[in-house]
Amino acid sequence: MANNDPFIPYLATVQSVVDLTPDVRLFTVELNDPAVRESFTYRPGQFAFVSVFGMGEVPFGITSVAHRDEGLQFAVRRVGTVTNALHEVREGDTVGVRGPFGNGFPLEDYEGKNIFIIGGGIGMAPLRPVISTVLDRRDSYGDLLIINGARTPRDLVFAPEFDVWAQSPRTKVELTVDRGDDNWTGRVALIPDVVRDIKPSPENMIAITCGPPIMIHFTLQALKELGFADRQIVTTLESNMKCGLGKCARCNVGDKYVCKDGPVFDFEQISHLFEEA
Amino acid sequence: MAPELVQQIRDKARELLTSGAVDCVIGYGRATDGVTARPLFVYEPEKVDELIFDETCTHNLVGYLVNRKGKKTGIVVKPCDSRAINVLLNEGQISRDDVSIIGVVCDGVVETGWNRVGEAQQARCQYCHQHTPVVYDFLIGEPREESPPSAEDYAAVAEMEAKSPEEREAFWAEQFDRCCRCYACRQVCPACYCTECFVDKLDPMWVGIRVAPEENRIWHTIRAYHLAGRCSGCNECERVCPVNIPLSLLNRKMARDVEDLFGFQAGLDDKEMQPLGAFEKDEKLGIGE
Amino acid sequence: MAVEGFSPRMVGFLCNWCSYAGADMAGTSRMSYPANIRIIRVPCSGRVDPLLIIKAFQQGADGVLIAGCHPGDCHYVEGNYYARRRLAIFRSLLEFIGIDSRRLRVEWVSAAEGKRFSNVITSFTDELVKLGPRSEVQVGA
Amino acid sequence: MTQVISKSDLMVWLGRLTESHRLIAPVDEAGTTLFQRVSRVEDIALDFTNTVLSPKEWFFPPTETLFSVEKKDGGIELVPNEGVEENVIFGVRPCDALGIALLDKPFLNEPADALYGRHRDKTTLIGLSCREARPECFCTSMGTAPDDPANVDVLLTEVADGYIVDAVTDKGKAILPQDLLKESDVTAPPPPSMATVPVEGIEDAMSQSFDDPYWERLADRCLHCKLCAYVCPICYCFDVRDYNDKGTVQRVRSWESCQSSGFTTIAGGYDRRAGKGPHLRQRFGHKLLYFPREFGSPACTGCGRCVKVCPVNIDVREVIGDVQGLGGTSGQ
Repeated sequence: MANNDPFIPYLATVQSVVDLTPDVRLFTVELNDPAVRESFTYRPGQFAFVSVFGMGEVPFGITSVAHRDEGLQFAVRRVGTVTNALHEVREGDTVGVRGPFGNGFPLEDYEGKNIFIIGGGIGMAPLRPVISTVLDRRDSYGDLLIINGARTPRDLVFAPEFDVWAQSPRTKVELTVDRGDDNWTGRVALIPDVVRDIKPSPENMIAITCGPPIMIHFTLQALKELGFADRQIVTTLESNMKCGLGKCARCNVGDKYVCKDGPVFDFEQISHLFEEA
Repeated sequence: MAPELVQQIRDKARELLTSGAVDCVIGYGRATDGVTARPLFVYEPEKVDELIFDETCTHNLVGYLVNRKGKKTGIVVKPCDSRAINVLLNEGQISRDDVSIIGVVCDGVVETGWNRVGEAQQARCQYCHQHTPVVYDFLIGEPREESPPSAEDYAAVAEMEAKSPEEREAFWAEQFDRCCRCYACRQVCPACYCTECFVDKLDPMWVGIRVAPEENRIWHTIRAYHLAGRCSGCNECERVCPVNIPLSLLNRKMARDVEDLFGFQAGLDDKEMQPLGAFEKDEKLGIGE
Repeated sequence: MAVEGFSPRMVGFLCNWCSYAGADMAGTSRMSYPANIRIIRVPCSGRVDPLLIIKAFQQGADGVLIAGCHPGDCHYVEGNYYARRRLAIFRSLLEFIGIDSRRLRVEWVSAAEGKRFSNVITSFTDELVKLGPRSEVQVGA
Repeated sequence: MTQVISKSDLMVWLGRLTESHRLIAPVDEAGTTLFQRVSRVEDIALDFTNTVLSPKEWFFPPTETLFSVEKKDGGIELVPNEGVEENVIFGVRPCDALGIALLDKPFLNEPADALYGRHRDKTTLIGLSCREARPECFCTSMGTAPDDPANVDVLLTEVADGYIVDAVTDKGKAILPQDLLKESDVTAPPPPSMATVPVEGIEDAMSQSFDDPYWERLADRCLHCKLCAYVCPICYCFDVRDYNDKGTVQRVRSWESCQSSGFTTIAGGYDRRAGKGPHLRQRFGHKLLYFPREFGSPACTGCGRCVKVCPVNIDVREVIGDVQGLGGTSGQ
């Protein structure tokens, strides 16, 4: 990193800001230093801190995939001090980026398996690179089943991409909302109930889930009812963190650090600590 | 304290627990140094004999009641602590029905520290005019005749006021410089129960993250102000301060002003509106006049 | 300690209904008053949390003015009565920690009192000039 | 033969160090002893058992700027905090020296914390053996001793009319005042003894007691203040925020504690560790289980500061004993 100081972010320029939902925006940024840009590689499931100087920095799962060369993307929901400030950022503004951090999804290990993506709300953001990777290497993976839930139809974060996903072979996309609207003809149900309704076979399948803690809690129960083993269920944990380096100790869960041992864990690793995770 | 009075505390605690009137009695037990007291939560009647009471029982246990909202709780209080109960009742933080108060007539507590029992009574006990709890269900000991308030009660405040503004500013700058913002003063205070303290707010960040005298001064000034008319004088904040900031001076200053201007003392009853939550239309306070 | 050419930095919290209108009146009537005040409009003098005052001093203000409706005229009936008590206590606390209480001024200014507003600013400025800049005590080496 | 320095010559040496370095030493202030910058050697408190705050604040200050954001050529530039001075810290007790060595583990673990590393490189530690043990001391149970030279650059041990000077490292040798040292056959007095704490096997005991109701009961009286963490020579949790002051922007790190409310709260308000019991358990879990698993030894030096300052007597020695006796109610 710059000056060998892992606390000093790379400067980056915002290339585009796109509204995804009423409170989620997709930011595409480019690192200013060409050498850094070249060396900045990342895997699906890794995260980075984004700084709005003067307001602070917060970690986000990286929403883009490196191999598509579409720029470094973050889907950010307006929810706190820094994300509010980030929503004020415009094309051409300078932000800071520190990362990439974390382990990411072991996608090579999933090759040949069926992939079951279960995302709630902004929890889809770190799952999108998994979907992108499976779609781009479609022959390497089995069936792809996606359940995406949100509060309302307008809160489905990657709505414009649903058709692209669904057109891919052996792929199914199931959408659900907590509250429909006049145009909504799809499911109005909680994610765990949709899981129970669809009843995917755990045979040769990896379930990857991300969303609000309460959703993960009940989705985990539903998956276990269907016979999924702990190591077949993978999640990416959200945590308060300040450094990403395993030093500030905020994300310490048991003897693990979400920032460097995670954020991706299977439930065999954290089942005992889950109530605390 | 006489052993039979300590026994009365234990008997009352046993009775409350056995009858099911409460599921926990909060009192004092012996600390690991073997000589001072520490807060003790007793859940089983067999354990009431661990309860003690002596001149090292400085802790104000009333703050724990806020954590036990809705749970039936017995509590041992000294007179100063009992005033904090009235403050919490007045502010709707606890319900009188939930607490069984074992009030102890108090002759004062001494300066203590880890493994250290001082000879001298704490300063606050030397100007105390309340040796019998102001609210209780059971009284341990005989009520006392109280001495009248004296001009000496606020001598330390008057001494500080006699200094020049520059001396005062220099004095406090030095005190606040030592503050490491551990917030032990806040955590120990029964009246500091906000779910989010102003000092922890991020947007806007009223008190900067930087531990520096002028930021620390905002913390201490507003802390004292928020306690004006609410501080019951238990002085636990000063006791727990690791760097000996004389917080009692600030709290006493507020207490005296509130008494002088509005004739009010915190926690004497649970009904009277606190002075900063009330007004009189025609009062003269030297503001905007 | 008068300092040559010293122009004090002032923050004014003005109640929306009376004093802000009073300041407006002073402006539209072309009354002159010193321009070194930053005005912050608040719904009521009762809104002025002492935190705002100490924060203003910490951020470098030499003086803080709070102006609201005259007692009895509050738009919210009683906001300024509460303010009066709070500010009495807080001013005394400021004095106690060594911030000269003359640096905190409270005035009741109605919407019709443009002249009074300009007088208040002028006299407060004069007083602050006399008091000189606020210098923070430096601690340690 | 050993080298000794007389008491008056020690003052001469320290006086020289105030000129060549920034000298940090124990100073009495308002009834407390704190490590502070010293410009006059007369201010140094020689007769102290230990300071209220540990010397960690000179490596990992309560607040410190990580970098400043400066405007440059129409853009911005991030300027790291290079303002780290050459320090000598005098009067470091062996327990605190161990604390610094343990602090190195998380901070210098790759990727290393650059600022901490600079403080560490530029600081020389003059240790002082303990003549007496306080009632709360238990360093001998935590892998050090009142006369342990292991983690300092120079160790001084008080004898009748001076100090035995033991240069432990090259860094220490470099600051020795050769002209003031004398050869002597004096021997060091035996170190004070202290009670032992049963730390053997504490990791397993902690692991097995994770779900024990003990923690909830212990937390009943905990105030969740940050005192224990702030006085601890090892507790290193920190917070990072941006600080705007009069037009300048800095990213600042400050001390934080796992006991603080909201420590683990995520955006939206969910707190995975909301209860009092799990909250307090994290402190002991980190010290006695997670840190040892990660770095090989407990995050405790036996300095006893937390025992001394805790307003409600949560005593780590008692906790260790209790946990050893719980017998395990759950596996991990």
